[in-house]
Amino acid sequence: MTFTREKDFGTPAKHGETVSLTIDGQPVSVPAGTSIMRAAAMVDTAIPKLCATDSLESFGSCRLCLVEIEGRKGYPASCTTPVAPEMVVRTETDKLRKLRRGVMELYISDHPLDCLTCSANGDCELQDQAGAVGLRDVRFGYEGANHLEGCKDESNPYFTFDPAKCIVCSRCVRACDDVQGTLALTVDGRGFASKIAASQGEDFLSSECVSCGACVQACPTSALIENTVIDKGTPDKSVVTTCAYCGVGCTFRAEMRGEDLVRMVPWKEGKANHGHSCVKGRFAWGYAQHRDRILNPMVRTSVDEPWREVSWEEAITHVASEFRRIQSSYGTRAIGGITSSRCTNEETFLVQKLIRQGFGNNNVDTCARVCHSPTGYGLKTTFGTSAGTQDFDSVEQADVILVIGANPTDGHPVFASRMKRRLREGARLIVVDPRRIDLVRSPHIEAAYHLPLQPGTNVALLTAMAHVIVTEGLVDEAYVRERCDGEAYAEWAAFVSEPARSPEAIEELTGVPAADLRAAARLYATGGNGAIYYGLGVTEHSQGSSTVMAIANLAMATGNVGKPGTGVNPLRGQNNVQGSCDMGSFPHELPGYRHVSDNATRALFEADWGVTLDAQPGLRINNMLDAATDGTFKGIFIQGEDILQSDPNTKHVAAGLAAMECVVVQDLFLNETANYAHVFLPGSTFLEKDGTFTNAERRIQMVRKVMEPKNGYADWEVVQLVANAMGLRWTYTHPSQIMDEIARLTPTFAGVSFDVLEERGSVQWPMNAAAPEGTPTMHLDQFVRGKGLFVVTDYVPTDERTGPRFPLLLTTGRILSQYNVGAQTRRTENGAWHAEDRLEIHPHDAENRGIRDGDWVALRSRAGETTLRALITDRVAPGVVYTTFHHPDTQANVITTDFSDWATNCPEYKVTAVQVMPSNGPSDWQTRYREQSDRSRRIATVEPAE
Amino acid sequence: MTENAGFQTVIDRHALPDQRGALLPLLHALQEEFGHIPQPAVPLIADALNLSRAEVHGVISFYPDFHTEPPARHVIKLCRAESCQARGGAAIEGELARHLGVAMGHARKDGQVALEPVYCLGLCAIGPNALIDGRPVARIDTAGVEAIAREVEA
Amino acid sequence: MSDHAMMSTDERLAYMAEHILRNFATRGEDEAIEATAEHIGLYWDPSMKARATAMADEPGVPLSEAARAVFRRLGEEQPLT
Amino acid sequence: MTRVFISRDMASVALGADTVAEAFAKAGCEVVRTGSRGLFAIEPLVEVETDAGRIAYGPIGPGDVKAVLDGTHANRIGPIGEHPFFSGQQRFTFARCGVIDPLSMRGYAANGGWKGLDAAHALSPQEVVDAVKASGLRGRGGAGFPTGIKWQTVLDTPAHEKFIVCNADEGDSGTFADRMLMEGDPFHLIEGMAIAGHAVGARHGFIYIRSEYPFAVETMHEAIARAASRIEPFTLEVRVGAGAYVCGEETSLLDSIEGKRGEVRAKPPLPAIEGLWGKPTVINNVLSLSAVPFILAEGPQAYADVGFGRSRGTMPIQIAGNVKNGGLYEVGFGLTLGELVNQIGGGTASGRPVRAVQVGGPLGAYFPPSMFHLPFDYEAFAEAGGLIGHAGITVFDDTVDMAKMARFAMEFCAVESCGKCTPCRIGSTRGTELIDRIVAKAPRKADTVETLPQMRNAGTAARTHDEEIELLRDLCDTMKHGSLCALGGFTPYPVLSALDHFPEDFGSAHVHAAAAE
Repeated sequence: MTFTREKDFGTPAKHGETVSLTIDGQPVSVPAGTSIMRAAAMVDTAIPKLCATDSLESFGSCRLCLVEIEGRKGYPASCTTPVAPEMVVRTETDKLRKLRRGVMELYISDHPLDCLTCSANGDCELQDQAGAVGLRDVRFGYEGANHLEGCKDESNPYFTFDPAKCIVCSRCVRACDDVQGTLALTVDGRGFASKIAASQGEDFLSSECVSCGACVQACPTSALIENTVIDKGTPDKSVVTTCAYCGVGCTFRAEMRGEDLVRMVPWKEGKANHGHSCVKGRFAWGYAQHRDRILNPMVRTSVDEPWREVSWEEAITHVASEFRRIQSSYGTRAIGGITSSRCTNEETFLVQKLIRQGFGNNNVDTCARVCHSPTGYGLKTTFGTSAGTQDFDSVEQADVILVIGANPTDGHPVFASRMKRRLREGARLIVVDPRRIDLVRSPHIEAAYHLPLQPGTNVALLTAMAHVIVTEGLVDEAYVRERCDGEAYAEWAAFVSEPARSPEAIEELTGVPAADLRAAARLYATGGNGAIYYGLGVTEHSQGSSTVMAIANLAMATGNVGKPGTGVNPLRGQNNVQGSCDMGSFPHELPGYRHVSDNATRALFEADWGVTLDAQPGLRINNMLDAATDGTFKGIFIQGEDILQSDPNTKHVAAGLAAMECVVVQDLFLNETANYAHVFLPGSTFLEKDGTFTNAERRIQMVRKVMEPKNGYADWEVVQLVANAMGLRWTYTHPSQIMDEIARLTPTFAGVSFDVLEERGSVQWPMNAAAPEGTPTMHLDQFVRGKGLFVVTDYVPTDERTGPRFPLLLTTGRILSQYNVGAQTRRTENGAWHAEDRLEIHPHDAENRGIRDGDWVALRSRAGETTLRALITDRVAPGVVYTTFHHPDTQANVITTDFSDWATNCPEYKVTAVQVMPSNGPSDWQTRYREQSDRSRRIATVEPAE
Repeated sequence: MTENAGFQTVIDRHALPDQRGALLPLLHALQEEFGHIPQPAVPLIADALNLSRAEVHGVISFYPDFHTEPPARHVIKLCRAESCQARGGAAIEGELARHLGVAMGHARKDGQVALEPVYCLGLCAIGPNALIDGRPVARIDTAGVEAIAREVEA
Repeated sequence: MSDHAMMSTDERLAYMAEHILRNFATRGEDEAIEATAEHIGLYWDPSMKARATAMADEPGVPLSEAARAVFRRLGEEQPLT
Repeated sequence: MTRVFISRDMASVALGADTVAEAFAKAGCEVVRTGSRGLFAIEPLVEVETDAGRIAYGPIGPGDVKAVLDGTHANRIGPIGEHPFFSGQQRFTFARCGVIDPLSMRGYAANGGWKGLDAAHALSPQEVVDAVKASGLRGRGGAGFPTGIKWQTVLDTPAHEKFIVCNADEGDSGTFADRMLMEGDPFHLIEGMAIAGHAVGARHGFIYIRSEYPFAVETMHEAIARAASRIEPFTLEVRVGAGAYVCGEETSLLDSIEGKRGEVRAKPPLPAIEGLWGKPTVINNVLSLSAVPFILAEGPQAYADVGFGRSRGTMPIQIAGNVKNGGLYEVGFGLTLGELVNQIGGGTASGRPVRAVQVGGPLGAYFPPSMFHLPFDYEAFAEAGGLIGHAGITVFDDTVDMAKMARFAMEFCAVESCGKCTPCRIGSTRGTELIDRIVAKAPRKADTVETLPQMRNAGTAARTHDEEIELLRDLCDTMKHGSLCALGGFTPYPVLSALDHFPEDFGSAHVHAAAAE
């Protein structure tokens, strides 16, 4: 579509009964509370404005938008004056024109005059309005006091702040305050001397700014502008697509100049992000054109040899023949594959189809194994379906927000901004986390209760909360009676009521004062709409599934499921981890969470695919690696995952991969797993293909091709090449056909198609005859399984115990600027914020080990050792240390063990017994690993055989 | 670190959890105690009141009473408003600036005295008026200027 | 469990079964055994189930009685594939 | 032991009242420190208690103790009520000021104190609001908005928390009534706010006092502590400003109490509906709130009977600047400007003829003697292109240069602008530069930018004096109609009134140009 700047109505939309008035003789009807400016814009009357924009509440400072209202003296500003019945408004009179020119004359008496070479030329509201009001002369002249001498702030790698171009409209300050909620900007000084400042008048990079880009987007001039626009010029067309980073699923306008991507601007119509963004989606997209991109297929017979570039034809036939060879010599189940939660639904569906139809087994798994597989198991068992119950908008009606095992401001920043806005409006917050995450206390936000529990004791704490709710009679009896399985409830209620489950009984174990726990439980049960948001801090434990079920129990017991403002909401990590689970990436179920042993379901697929399917569940990732070391699993196809860096117990993963005969990796860059690969098939980025992602609120959204794939093929095309090389005769020409197949075979997706998504922008599954509009909130009248099932969850301590050798507990997490294994974000400027993984350690623990802030320390567990630099902070409790796993050279996962969730084998990243000692440099393992990794990344420079 | 400890004691005394809009009273207390609010105090204030550093900086920079530089030993706040001008205030301002060797709105380089404007002290029938280190002085004439100069040079 | 980091497959299968049993313990032994067997039936791949069934009667393998019962129950329901 | 009464008002102290009090104490007298009676020409004033009532002497120095005590001092005035400055006044609000010890609860009660509050407590909230409406009381801060209607809106807006805010920012030059009342009769304001709290259902109140009034801040703190139990369940606290004149504007004041930059908020929402922390809030000036006890104690009719046209009740007028009898003159509306300046004020202190008078502080218009017929009334002054504001009158003799005063008006706006809205932020600076050019008779030549060939459309001819005057009028029009609040919006009053009534000071022919509409 040609480049039409999104229409700006000037003030946000309001809801309420209709009010009718006339503007310039034209009748208009709008909801009560709507500004005259917005009403006029709705009938295409563009009243001049500069400080108003519809993503922000009206401010009334520029005074350009004055109008005349019959029966009212003076010239009220149309942005701050709501409509009233029978109001008669005039937006164009001689007096108004004179006043607007007068205001503009003042603006231009203190503004640079280099429009023609300005980086916002053609995209500047001051320029537009100067034209609109017909300014012809600045009678004050240009030599009065002015702000032309301020120097530019180019500290932020992504945008430049030029104070000389600033008209002090405060749109940036308000965007930072209301939309993002960081409040990092202010006006400094007053009167004519007023100027925009970050924090205490510092440069943006050293200020409190988190670089979300909202201020740059809100700025009407070139005072705040993207560096890519300065370098490349203003864009001329745009495509709406969905971000490929976290599970919030923000939609963006990818703005182009020809084939060149200039900037990503959040899309106002986006139902998940409503026009907001974070540093990753907004700015960190440079990796797509990074020189590390592998563009040609490569093959080698052994991992010790350098890579050999080959044609697509040779690579694909090599893969097909190797897999067939392995199956003939080691059996059908000797090969398998891993789908990516960063590729599209269509691509994930094809990989599991390749494995089930082509390989003839169910050996398919996905990275959800290591993050939210317990959510799948836990919510399916209690509610009947494996997905979160609400949409993101639901948080706007929450009265009590319980965040457990999640760090939204780092992991899901755009949703965190909406949560913070609700908290600023007065909702109460409970945080359960060993670490004092930012949400516990940051400007204008303070948790009513922070329960800093010992890592690994979630189930004990949640069951104790249940104890309080049941024994103090806070259960929503009517709800439970009507909506839940009575027998299961009775058993559960009896179990949690036992004294051993009381807060007092588990106070010593969890380290959480009983009084705080009781108060938090009472608040959640009685504080109105209770909404629980949780993340990997719940799932990545040996009792991950039990914790999810304990959460579900609390929600059911207090009637907090099945209406807006409540629910059990998993904050899923990656952009399409929800989609990859929906598409049947788990070895035990077909798309739509239907078990492989379900004959009716299998028959449906067998009829469509013309093969008989294996009725037995396949191998999980860790089982594949075990089988590999046992010599019974020899070949694997890994699309868009780096299990060597992201999965636990790196040595175990390495051993498994090394034992295989054909490891095929499809990715953008050579990654750690590729060190053990025999075939490398170049992947494509989300900018280079069509398809859909499904975010954490089950919202399916379009991903649209913005540029041709640099590597020649979209990922689904590569999978089709492999499939057809194995004789499957697939004939897809466009991802929409794959979605039609998914809809055909999956009841919860029956109504989904690319046409429907084009028309509605996005839709939340289930979407079928029973739910023609999709399902924002699930379990409305009854649970998907009929009656909500209470499940008794008893605390079973993990086998990963601290002791004299390993006295501290390590937990892991993520930071705003880096993403997952950092493959994408490390190839952007985001290193400016987090260039290396750091070990957070409490002052006491550091002191008695002689460790100072910034020192190199050795981090050792039963599984392995690595070194990184210490960061001394009281964010973590004594006895607990914390780090991230974004940078391969720290290889944090060499430390994590194989312990995992009893039901799903989701690894226990969050609890590892470790010791920390001062160190003088990288561990031997790290140096050996570095050498091996460099050796295996060599690419022979010989020309590929034609 | 003692400097920050000094701020912290004043902050703890004023950042009462239930007092809403505590920032101005706290800034007044710091201004009173230290004669100014230095940059290192801002993060401590922001943390105590759970505000951003930007908010605190924005408020400090808005109000003329809050200074970020150490005060002169003596501060003369001379009224420049209309009623005092009607009673010869402008001439007195000139005499005082010349006599003390400091321009209106500035502190003398030696840090001995600062001459600051104030717009009305509410003594509008007995001007020209001033606050000399907080003490009200009225009907300032040439003799008055000399008396003030002697006092602040001591 | 000696060095957990590098368990053999047999050790891992035994550990996983014990782990599942412990989490169903509140149902009482018999129900826990039945629930664990059902769980393994749903999620373990055929080769893992086959090995488990074989381990049930091998004397040398360290297994709790309950785990041995689970693996035996597996043999009855699942025809060896 | 003779008892003498000496004022502790900031103005009296500035004139030496403390040294006089010490002298009388040393002479064995019982010295009672009071507020000021309000005529500064006779301060420091000493009133000696005798069988025939208090005999006033003023002005008195520390060396005059003996002459005062034996009644022979030349400045003997006799009973102060008979002094011409006081005999014509109707002191409803300032009756106790200068009479009682400001912090004596007993003295306050003995002189009619708390009568209004008790009367209010006997009435329902609606009845109290009706009384204020019936009195015809209008906002004394300057807007003149009917106080009763404002209270009705707050009463009618449901909320679990409401506030009473007293605007004691009195930053206008030539005004000091608020200061005098807070220093002289603090319980009176407290009583007024307690009545307001009862009337609209607010449990807590704030008094926002400017930091330039240290005496008033201290006295109010002490008075609130002493009166706390008497006004239960209503509670009060003082908040001190920080040198920003714009915080006299009600929404800027609310932002300041909330701990923010004092930037003006757009309306709606009205503070009466969504004010402090979004709660319904009564914001009234010290004098408006202090008029309420009289209305409840004596009944609204007694208050309404006094006044002129729609301006009912009394107004404590403050006569200041170059005037012989500067001070506080509380009287019903309707006296003419001339009576106030010449008869009551006694003309200039310098003895030179009065050339101009500014009414309503730095944002008020300048009036030449030819307009001294104007009755002191909101509507009359509005029609004459001026305003009453906080009822401060600043007198200038014929040495005044009105172009300099117009320049000062723009400069004052530039200094005190909150910086939010464009007409005021940029306009005030451009206005100051423009008037400098006009006064220096140096209209702007084309500047370097305009003469560049690339600036094809820019005018290159030098501007004329009249063009600069016309630009000043245009700027004033933009500021008057464009500004977000009265600071930028009213600055044109002093500028244009000076330009219109005293064109000669601007180097223009004496033509009476029509005031900008």
